[in-house]
Amino acid sequence: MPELRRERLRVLAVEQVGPYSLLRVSRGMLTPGRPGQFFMLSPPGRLLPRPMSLCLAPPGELAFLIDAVGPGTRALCALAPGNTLDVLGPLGNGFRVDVRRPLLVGGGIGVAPLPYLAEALGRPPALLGFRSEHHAQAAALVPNAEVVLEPTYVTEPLAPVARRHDVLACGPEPMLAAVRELAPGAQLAWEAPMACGYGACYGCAVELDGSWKRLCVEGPVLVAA
Amino acid sequence: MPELRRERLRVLAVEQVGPYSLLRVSRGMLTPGRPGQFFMLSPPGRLLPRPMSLCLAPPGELAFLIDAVGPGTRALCALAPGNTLDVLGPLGNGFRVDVRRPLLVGGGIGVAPLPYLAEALGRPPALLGFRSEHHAQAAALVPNAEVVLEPTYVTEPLAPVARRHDVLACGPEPMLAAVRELAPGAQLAWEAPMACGYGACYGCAVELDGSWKRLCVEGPVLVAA
Amino acid sequence: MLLNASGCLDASTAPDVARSLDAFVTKTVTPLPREGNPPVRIAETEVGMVNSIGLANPGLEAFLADHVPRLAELGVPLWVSVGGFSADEYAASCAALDARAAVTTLELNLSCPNVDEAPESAAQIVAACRAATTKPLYAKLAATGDLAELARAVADAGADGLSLVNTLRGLTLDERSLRPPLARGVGGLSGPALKPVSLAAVWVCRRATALPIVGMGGVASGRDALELLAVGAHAVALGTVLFADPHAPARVRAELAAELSAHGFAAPADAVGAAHDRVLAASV
Amino acid sequence: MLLNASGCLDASTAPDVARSLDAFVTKTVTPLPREGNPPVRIAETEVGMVNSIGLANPGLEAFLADHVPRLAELGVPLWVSVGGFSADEYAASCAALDARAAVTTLELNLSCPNVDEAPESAAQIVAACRAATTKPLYAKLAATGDLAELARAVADAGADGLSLVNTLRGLTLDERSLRPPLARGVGGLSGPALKPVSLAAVWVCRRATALPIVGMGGVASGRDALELLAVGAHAVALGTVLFADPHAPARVRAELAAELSAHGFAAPADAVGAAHDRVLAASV
Ligand SMILES: Cc1cc2nc3c(=O)[nH]c(=O)nc-3n(C[C@H](O)[C@H](O)[C@H](O)COP(=O)(O)OP(=O)(O)OC[C@H]3O[C@@H](n4cnc5c(N)ncnc54)[C@H](O)[C@@H]3O)c2cc1C
Ligand SMILES: Cc1cc2nc3c(=O)[nH]c(=O)nc-3n(C[C@H](O)[C@H](O)[C@H](O)COP(=O)(O)OP(=O)(O)OC[C@H]3O[C@@H](n4cnc5c(N)ncnc54)[C@H](O)[C@@H]3O)c2cc1C
Ligand SMILES: Cc1cc2nc3c(=O)[nH]c(=O)nc-3n(C[C@H](O)[C@H](O)[C@H](O)COP(=O)(O)O)c2cc1C
Ligand SMILES: Cc1cc2nc3c(=O)[nH]c(=O)nc-3n(C[C@H](O)[C@H](O)[C@H](O)COP(=O)(O)O)c2cc1C
Ligand code: FES
Ligand code: FES
Repeated sequence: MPELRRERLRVLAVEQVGPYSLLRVSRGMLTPGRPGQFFMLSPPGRLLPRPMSLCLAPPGELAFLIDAVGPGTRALCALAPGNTLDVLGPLGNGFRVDVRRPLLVGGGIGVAPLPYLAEALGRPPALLGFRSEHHAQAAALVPNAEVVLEPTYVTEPLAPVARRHDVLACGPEPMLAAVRELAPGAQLAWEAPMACGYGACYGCAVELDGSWKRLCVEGPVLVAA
Repeated sequence: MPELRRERLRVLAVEQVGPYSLLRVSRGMLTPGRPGQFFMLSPPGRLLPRPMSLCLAPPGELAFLIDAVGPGTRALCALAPGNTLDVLGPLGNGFRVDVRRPLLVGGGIGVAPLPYLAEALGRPPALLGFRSEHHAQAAALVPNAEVVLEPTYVTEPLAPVARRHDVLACGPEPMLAAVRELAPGAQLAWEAPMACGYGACYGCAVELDGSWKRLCVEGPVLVAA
Repeated sequence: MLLNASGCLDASTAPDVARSLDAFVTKTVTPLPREGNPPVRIAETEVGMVNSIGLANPGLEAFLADHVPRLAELGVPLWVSVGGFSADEYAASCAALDARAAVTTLELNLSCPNVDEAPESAAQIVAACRAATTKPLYAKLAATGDLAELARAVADAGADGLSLVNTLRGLTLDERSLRPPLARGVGGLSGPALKPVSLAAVWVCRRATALPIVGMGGVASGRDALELLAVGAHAVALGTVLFADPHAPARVRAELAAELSAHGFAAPADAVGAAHDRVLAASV
Repeated sequence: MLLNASGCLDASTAPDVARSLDAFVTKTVTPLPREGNPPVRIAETEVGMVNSIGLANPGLEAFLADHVPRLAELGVPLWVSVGGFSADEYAASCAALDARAAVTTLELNLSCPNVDEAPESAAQIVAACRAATTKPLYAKLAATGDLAELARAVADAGADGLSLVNTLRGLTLDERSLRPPLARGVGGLSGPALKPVSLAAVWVCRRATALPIVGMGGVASGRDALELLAVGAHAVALGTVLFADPHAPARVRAELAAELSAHGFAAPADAVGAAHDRVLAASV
């Protein structure tokens, strides 16, 4: 088991990207890890930390793209430069990047891990689905991205090309389920509520091979069977 | 029963007076009430409000002299100009000021209600006891005050003159008990932990005429039997 | 419907506050007068407070003679909280109160953590009281043990409603001395720390019985009140929050109205049990 | 002495954290493997969290074969938390664990709020286990009912210590949907909301029995640990705080050392029960 590193990091900036916030913190002694790995961020005033995929890893920084959907993410997005933040990670299993014909697929805030992944893979093509133009501003973080907006789903442009690519996807559960049908063998980054992120709480149960497993230990990236 | 008035007031200043803090807030629609009455101040971040005697009532202001002895009083003393503070009052029964030969007696933070009381009584003589020179700086708030420092107790100068005066006193319990012996009929301002200050919780029990009574309703100023 | 929690408001020192409620609930009345426990009786904790008031009250006789007539003049429905140290005591008090038209409801305090309990079970006490009065009887329970079973038992014994929850046993220590500030050491824990516990208690009892429920425990905002309705309470009572803010009823009422409309409920009654409906819907 | 609370740390995913403790406590092991409850299993509340993990565990056989050997290599004393659905099940597990030298202590989980309980009383289960093992037996209780009586009963039945407290029943609602996030609705409440309750439980049991006590419930700082010692715990366990901070043991240890010296205690043992001593002294 790799050592668990947790550090109090300094907030450098919180930038608006459409409806999302890009939270940039100083890296401290933490390492960015592999694309698809995640960190546990402790929002001020909340008991439990929140899992966030690494979005970007500029020199000396870690950056997270955050959708403010509840109390924890709201508190993270309300941080200001100069504030500090406790961060644990990197955690979990990221994407394998030894793939030959990568195609990134993202839906909504599922775009979060793709910028860092795209860099690792040499800027492969990407298909991104969003709810609106406003949300689609996040596509600017991903090179070579084709954007589709609802009511069109990202699975529509994916269907004809899926089997010609090694698909790496992140997005809402229904999207991942659809991608799994179209692209067996795809690497999918799942979500589950997590209290700890390092295997301690058994909270993040997902069904895998017919039984409940801890997503933070076995995933969050899993290969579609 | 007088109407219960509670208002969010603006902090104007927090001034150091020896080890104590003089918290000055805008008065809003609250009235200062009678000397010896008290207000419930809600320290930010705490569940329960804290009882504080009115110390001074400059035009448009209410001022409280506070000894930071625990979490509630620390939070009050940490307020800064521009902050707001919920205040309920005035509450309880104050001093009767229809006395002929008033003598004020205070011990430690028990000096708090005396400045306002001194004004109402036309600046009568006062005897104040303190633990140290540092604490005794608060004596500057009381006109015509004679100060004694520990190990001398305020009861020492009081003893020879007590029966020639109408004594009005506030201070720690042992001091009040001693004053009661020296000056039957004295008006004594007592303390008890209070959750509500307006008769709702029955928390502020004190023994009175052989049974437990609510100090916030019957007092805090009681006449020594 | 908004009430005060028993023991958290005195209508004689705050009549306007009492009148701002849909019903006023008295502090628990016992057959004989009680001085209550010695001080210190209250202390703040990190997320709540502990009290060991010990049912200080004037006793039934003085209550009937002096208090009921004055409380009748308030002009809001009057709930009397009844306590005792045996089923007979409870029943005798209920019989005496039964004759008073001003009294609309009797709440049986079956769960005070600060005094010794009656030897009989809650259901036995309810049954004894049921035989003594035709007035609506609410059984006030604490969130300990198998609440579903207890709720069914008091329902079978004739309770007309449940009041949930009383305080839990709690303790706090003085910052410097490390002594419990309360003279009795342990007291009843109330306030925000209790909210998840009261939500669970109402949820469980709503599934176990059809009795109407007065929900309480840690309510400080309209959102808290909405949550209690959503898990199944028909009415909500304010306790500890009244100590910090006697005007909490008006504020909570206004906040609740805003929360109800934000969540698409036309009236409080529509929100009652909504959390259950949605779970059932989701599991189809 | 600092432990983890059962179910709040997995030594295989965080061995360094486990090694930073004075003893490692396993998640509760039941005779048969358990998948646990369906998700969602955890949710944050205002002052704590609720969980309905439901004792997910590999079952005794796999635990003995695969886990015990690996846990033995940690190099810290090993406490095994034992669960079951009857006294026989508990006793059989204790008998099987009795043979394992690596296991230093057995903690009987008599109080999981997320699964059905055994029909026997806690004392009966303890008695059955006592007959099955010579290893030290700790009875883990929740803070419900008459704890003093329960503590005396398990002491009489042969328990060597108490672990106090398990979670309380709690519920929280999702901000927008007003649904309980937990699939089972109700879960076990842990974290800061529990601290006054665990302090009271330890206080009461310290007065009722002479058994050593592992105190837990809402400990997040050295001050919290000191308070548990002061009310009578001999050791302190960290639960929920580990989720936010795997390095909490080192921090709490350092903070506790500072608190102890600030309060004039030369060693943790000197603080044990100090809150009682001072009350007794004050009441003389
Ligand atoms: C491995 C991993 C990586 C993640 N990376 C990112 C990221 O890079 N950026 C980002 O914005 N979010 C990410 N998330 C999701 C993020 O952690 C949650 O949105 C956050 O924890 C919600 O906390 P909250 O207090 O704001 O809202 P809550 O009140 O906890 O939840 C608000 C709403 O979102 C739902 N919800 C909460 N958590 C999840 C979840 N994990 N999956 C699905 N629904 C959920 C709730 O049911 C509720 O309806 C990730 C989650 C995981 C597991
Ligand atoms: C009517 C009234 C008027 C008051 N006026 C003033 C005032 O003008 N200025 C001022 O500084 N203080 C005043 N006090 C006292 C003040 O209310 C308390 O010091 C305060 O509530 C303590 O809160 P805390 O959270 O800071 O400390 P806590 O943690 O509550 O207490 C810290 C220490 O002080 C002790 N203590 C707490 N409250 C009391 C009390 N009421 N009496 C005796 N000991 C207590 C505790 O036992 C503990 O040892 C007054 C009290 C009353 C009842
Ligand atoms: C100071 C105090 C006194 C109380 N007295 C009584 C009482 O006499 N009878 C009773 O049934 N409950 C009593 N309670 C319990 C409350 O009615 C209520 O059940 C509990 O405080 C939970 O609500 P809260 O968190 O809103 O305070 C008392 C609570 C407090 C804090
Ligand atoms: C996610 C989770 C899982 C738990 N699992 C167990 C368990 O398997 N066995 C047990 O005895 N207690 C279990 N508990 C209870 C804890 O051991 C502890 O008693 C409780 O959480 C109070 O401590 P805390 O407030 O520090 O978390 C669990 C608690 C949590 C939060
Ligand atoms: S989040 Fe705790 S085990 Fe996965
Ligand atoms: S402080 Fe509440 S009754 Fe006096």
